[in-house]
Amino acid sequence: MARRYSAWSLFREGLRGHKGWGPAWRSPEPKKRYDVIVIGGGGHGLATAYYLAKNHGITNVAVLEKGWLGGGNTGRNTTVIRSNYFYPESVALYDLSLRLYEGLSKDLNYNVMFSQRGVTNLCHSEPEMEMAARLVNAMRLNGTDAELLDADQLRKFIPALNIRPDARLPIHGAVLQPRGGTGRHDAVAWGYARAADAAGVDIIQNCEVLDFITEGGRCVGVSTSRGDIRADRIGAAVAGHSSVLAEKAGVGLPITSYALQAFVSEPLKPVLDTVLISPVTGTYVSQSDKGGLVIGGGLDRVPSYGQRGNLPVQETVMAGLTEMLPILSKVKLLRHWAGIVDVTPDSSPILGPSALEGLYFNCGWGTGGFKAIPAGGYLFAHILATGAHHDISRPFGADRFTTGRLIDEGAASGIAH
Amino acid sequence: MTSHRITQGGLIDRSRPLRFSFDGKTYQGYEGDTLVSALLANGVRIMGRSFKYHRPRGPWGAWVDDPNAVFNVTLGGVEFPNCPGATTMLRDGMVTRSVNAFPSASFDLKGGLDLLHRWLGAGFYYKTFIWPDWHLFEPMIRRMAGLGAVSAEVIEGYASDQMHDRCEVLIVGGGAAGLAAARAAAESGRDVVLVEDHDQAGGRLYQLDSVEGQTPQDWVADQLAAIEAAGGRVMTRTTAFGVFDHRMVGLAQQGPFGYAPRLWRMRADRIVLASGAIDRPVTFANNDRPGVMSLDGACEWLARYGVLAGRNIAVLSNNSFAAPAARMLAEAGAEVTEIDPTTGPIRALGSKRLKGIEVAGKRHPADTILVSGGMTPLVHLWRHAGGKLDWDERTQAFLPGAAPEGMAAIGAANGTFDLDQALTEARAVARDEPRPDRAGDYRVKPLWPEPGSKGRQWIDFQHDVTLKDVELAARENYVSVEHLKRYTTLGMAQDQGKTSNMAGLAAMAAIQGRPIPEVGTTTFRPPFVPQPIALYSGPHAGQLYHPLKRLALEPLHRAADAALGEYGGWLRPGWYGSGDPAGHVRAEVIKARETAGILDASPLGKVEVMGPDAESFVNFIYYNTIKTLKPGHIRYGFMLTERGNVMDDGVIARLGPNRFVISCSSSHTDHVRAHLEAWRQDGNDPDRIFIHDLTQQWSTLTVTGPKARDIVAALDMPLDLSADAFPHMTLRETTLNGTPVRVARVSFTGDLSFEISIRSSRAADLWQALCAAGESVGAGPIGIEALSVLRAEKGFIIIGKDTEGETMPHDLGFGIPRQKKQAAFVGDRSLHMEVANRDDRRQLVGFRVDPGAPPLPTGAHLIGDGDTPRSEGYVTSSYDSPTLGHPIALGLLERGADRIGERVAVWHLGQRSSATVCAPCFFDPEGERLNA
Amino acid sequence: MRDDRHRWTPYDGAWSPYEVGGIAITPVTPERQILISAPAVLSRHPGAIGWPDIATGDSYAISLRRDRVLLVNGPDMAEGWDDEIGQAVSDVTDAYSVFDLTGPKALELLKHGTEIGLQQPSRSAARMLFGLGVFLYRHGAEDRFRLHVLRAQGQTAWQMLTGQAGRL
Amino acid sequence: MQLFPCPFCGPRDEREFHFAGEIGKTRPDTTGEVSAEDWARYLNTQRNEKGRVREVWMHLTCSELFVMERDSVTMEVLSSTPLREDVE
Repeated sequence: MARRYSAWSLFREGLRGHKGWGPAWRSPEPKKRYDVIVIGGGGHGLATAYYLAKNHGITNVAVLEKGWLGGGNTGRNTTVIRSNYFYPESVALYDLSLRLYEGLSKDLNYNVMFSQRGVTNLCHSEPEMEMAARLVNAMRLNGTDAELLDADQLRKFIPALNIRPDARLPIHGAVLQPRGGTGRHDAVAWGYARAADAAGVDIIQNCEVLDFITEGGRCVGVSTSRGDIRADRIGAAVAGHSSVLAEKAGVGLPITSYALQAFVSEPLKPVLDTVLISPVTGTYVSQSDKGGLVIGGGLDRVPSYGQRGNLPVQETVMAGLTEMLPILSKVKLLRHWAGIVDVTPDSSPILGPSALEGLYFNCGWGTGGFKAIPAGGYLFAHILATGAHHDISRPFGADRFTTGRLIDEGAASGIAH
Repeated sequence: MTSHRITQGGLIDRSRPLRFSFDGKTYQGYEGDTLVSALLANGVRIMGRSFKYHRPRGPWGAWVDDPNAVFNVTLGGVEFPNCPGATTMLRDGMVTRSVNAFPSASFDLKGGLDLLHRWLGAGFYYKTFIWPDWHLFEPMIRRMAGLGAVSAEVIEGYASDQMHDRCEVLIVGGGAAGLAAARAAAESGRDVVLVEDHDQAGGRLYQLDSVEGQTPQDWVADQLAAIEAAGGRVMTRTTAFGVFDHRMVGLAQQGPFGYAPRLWRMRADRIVLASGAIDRPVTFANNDRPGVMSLDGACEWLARYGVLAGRNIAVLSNNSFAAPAARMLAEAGAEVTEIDPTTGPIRALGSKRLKGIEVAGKRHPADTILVSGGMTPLVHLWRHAGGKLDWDERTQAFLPGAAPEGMAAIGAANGTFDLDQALTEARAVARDEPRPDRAGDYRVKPLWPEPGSKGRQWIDFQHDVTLKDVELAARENYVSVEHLKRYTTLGMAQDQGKTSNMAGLAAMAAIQGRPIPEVGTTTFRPPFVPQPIALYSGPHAGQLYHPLKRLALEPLHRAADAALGEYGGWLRPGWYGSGDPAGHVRAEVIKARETAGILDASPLGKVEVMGPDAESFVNFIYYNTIKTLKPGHIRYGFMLTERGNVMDDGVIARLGPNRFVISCSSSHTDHVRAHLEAWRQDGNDPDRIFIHDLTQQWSTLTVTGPKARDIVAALDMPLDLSADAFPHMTLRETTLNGTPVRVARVSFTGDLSFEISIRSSRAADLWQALCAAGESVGAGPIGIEALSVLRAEKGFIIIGKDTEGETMPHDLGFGIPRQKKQAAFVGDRSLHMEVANRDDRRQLVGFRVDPGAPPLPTGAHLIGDGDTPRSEGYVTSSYDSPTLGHPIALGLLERGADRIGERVAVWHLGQRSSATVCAPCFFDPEGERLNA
Repeated sequence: MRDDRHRWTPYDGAWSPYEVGGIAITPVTPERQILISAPAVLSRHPGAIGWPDIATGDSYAISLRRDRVLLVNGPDMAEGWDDEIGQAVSDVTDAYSVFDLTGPKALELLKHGTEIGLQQPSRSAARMLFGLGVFLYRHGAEDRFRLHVLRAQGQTAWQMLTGQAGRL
Repeated sequence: MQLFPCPFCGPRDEREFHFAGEIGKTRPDTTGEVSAEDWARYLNTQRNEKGRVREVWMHLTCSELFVMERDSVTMEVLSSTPLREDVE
């Protein structure tokens, strides 16, 4: 059976009708007991399982997914990967992720199509340019790449930009992070799943966690739609549903869930070769390898768990898009949808132990969870393996809400998560 | 020519020929044709190429179910990408090109890719391009991918109008069921809207000889007339593209080609889905060949457009609709052979040109294969609204099950495929009567893809997903229907799976030996058919996109040669004069310091708080103690968030015992007002506090500079302007030529200033009087840019520029209320959290540079002197001060207040320089000029 | 520093009446607009106009909130907190620009700007129209609609209304 | 596009409303001692229920602060009452 992916194995399998490929992951029955249970088979959960095996040698691990792998926000986002953050804590976190993404296809032996075509944040005024300079300097001092583009450089970089004299939002320049880009979201989930499975992790789909099993004030397992499963440590990485899970464990989380919409257009020949973000309009867009424009915007106005789109937000997002790139107004949208994102008071994630011993959370990524998958998994694996924080994850513990040491990027730099 | 126009019949207007071109060749069609029907009428079969293998593609369906015939269409010099040929109406002069094909659809240089198909199966790209690096391969793959190119022109006026409306009953679909339901509902007194996406209502009725004893045309016309007579509305060329919360249905109403559709947000008490059904493809070897088409599509081409799909037709169908369809085609002149597809393996013969069909080893010559694998109801909107689907064995289809509130499905959309029954059902539903059960004459034999069978069998025509790809996905355990879709891209083409999803999930079911309903469907997502981005973006572009607030005095500023710009949501004078902005700003700063500047400060918030509890309320809202403020006096203060961070700064004046005026930042007024209202109603007695935002009632002009008093004196108001009678931080109410004015002695420049507020309709008089008085002493108007410099010289901050989201008042040198204020105030407890007590907080400081050095760049960081530079803060405001003759800067710096006099390293885009930390005030630190 | 004076259509606040098939848009200048806020203020102005009430005559009260009305062309009143009656009074004559929309297509025009209909009454005349906060009610006739919009948004409202009227 | 019922104005387009927070947060009396934990709880705790929720909303056009009960999954609005108790 062909396990390793390569041009050669593809060629060979092509000649014999691709009969030799085995399953990308098994569909095992859950065991009664594991060293670690990871709840949530999205990117973060699967990456956590992978790094538990790879970095810590812990392979007696189950990933419990109530639906299908990558079916939550991992499979619903706009696939942007970047680390253009202001505070050192954030850059350390997201740049770890970016670096892991840079080697991920080889690491997982699965092409996640990380395309480093740059992430470009537009500036529409002089004050925004000043803030952009502050951000670029911060990024570079914190050890990641950033460039400040002026209007001329930007026009050459993105010919389709609206530079008409009557444009409502004039183009002054941009912050470019050249190493940023997009990845193939499903491939990230599948790649991690396949690699984790190969290392011995049990990935169990259609297995919903119904409750937590506690003994002596400690969480020792979960009861699921497929029976009780026990473990020494239990980590939850369930994004927009974190509050629901936390409630079952009797712990509170400072999270509000919102729908976040995304859109994809019909496939076009190449028209945009970067990820373009306008913090003012809140709209961002990139072009997928298939040619579709992948478009996103701000949160819905109304907290919700309804995975549905909403016309007013659609208007806001698309009006922002056509203001930036008016040639696209005649392009058609093929579909739009929404994910449920978990938003904390400072829009930064929560990583670490919960009030219930033995239960850990990886949540609060809000609108930016996809880009953080490798780091989220890497750090959460560290926490689950050692019971202690990694230096990079420590500032993101839930205790920051008591000390007040929030990491509020939006307030710092106007860069939305 | 295989497909051709017949001499009569159809809804087209043969008296109005239209000329158009396709891939460089000129053709003729008629008014009423679609692009596809016109090309078929000219014998053109190959209209495009598939996405991956560049296989030739002819049209499959005659309606929204066609994934193949996609064109870039140019009309009137404007090119529109990826127009669906089956639903785009032909216009005279259209220039159409196939997409993803070069030089033409019939001869495509990339057609050779098909030879590599065995290596380009599902997900091949996940398994390779890993070494040496994806970036090496990606550009080539990106160029290969994509359908049409989007042209660079911006189409003037291509914007969708928006309309909000509501109705009691919205009927989606103007076929037999929809028309009958609309008529019945309208005639029973309901407010009815019927939407139909074709030019002409009637659905498939034109395929019939008669309907309830009338010709289809007459019957349709009768229904439409009756609906309108009963007050109902009929909207043709209108597509219901999505159902949103609270029964809001998005409707896209097409205009002429080249115009953006109008968006209707239609709120319906009740939604009746009569969207019909489409024919399913049959999965067999080479079923993607041009000339293999939907049987129902062919009947539509004949009935609506007078186009006969072929001359020698094989009809391949598993259901009872085949016989009447075959009869209809035969009557139109075709030679028709009916073939049962359930008898054995099937294979299409021929390549670009179809030669025949082989079933169970038996060959039938044919130039056209018309296929019907059973009907699939169009239940998209049902699912948008959260309706359930049930698998129905009898019809071999997913049919509407448990209904979303306020929604019903009728006719073919509900699996009621027989006309008489559909009409009965439609009328019953419209009248709220019990509906008959679905049983009818429609018969269909199960016919699904057979795993393991030979040949390349297409599931998704446009995206080149074959049965083998589904088998591969299953082998690799991508068995969830969503994994199947994502791994193979099945269902992600222009038709969003309308033609492919059923076959795909049935194939997966067969491979796994599971029943179809257990595999389930993928999610149905809006829009029902692709819609232009303009439909969503709305009509308000340019000035009307995020419109700015406009000053009452804008005409006078323009007359004074003001350069206007956006400042905090207002269009305001940045400076006065044309050319050389920096020179003008510099001159204005010097003018303000030497004589006086006159500034339009009208956007400054003027929010009045009144009532018996006003005093305690503002004392609670402000960080500073306000209750000790005496009438006629003014205090500078901060509003905090409950997290203790500075939200806004400004002055508050007390006009009387129960009346305060809050002067908040121009751009924060709306936010501050909402903040006040929220606290007023939550935790206070709203009957004892009232908040009036009077910002726009008053215009405010500021005169600032050593000559300010002389200028204001020239207004001749009954007011003693002397410093003793009218000191700094006080306010007087007086009159100017009989009009009430408020004069406040507050300063944002550090110089003697008078802020004069007058009702906006009289502001022009005040402006002119001040300018006239100013002219005699060499004073004149100044803009915001000069003000920014003036206030920075004095060290006055701008919230959001010189502060960040974490800034607390004690970081800005205002620590006393934090220590001393006894009463509760917003944010109080947060000022004593651990974070607030940290000794490395960033604090407001000033910076000086060495003589002759340039100004520090705003946004530059201050770095420690360790080996790896670490940011300790940043420059927030920086100017070359015209007043002082050297650069000045403000910034936030860790432990800044303790570091006055220290040299710090400055870092900007890799360049280092240095500066000296100083107190954040460069001008008149003793305040003599302020208090003058 | 950008000089954007030419990017924005100049305006002078003196709009000429605009008329296009079935609809006329006319600026109106009430002599006085007074904002009154007080507990139970509506019971002291029982006829205060909501939606889709028709204000008649020159002088009338508009219901804005549970505790707030706008008096149009009412008597002159002292501003500030009236301790005796217990109400807050502010002159807002110059704070709002006022337009009349008249004609058989006037309601249709409004429906482009928000979800509104004569069958959907409201106790308040305050609402959002084309994204702008307005007070909207009928005045003097079934098909005459009057709207008050903040002065600084008068030009925007005018451009939106006339632009939309032109597209009807 | 949802329709929210303002207790005073009646049903209006969701764009006229602003989500103010979950119901039931009482501001600690800050003139006395408030522990860091209690203050953090007041600032941060969210129930964020899936299903029936009770929230405070502001109707921006009339500034009414009111309590809306709705379903955070189906978006059905169940009730709407003024925040102040003395009025209907």
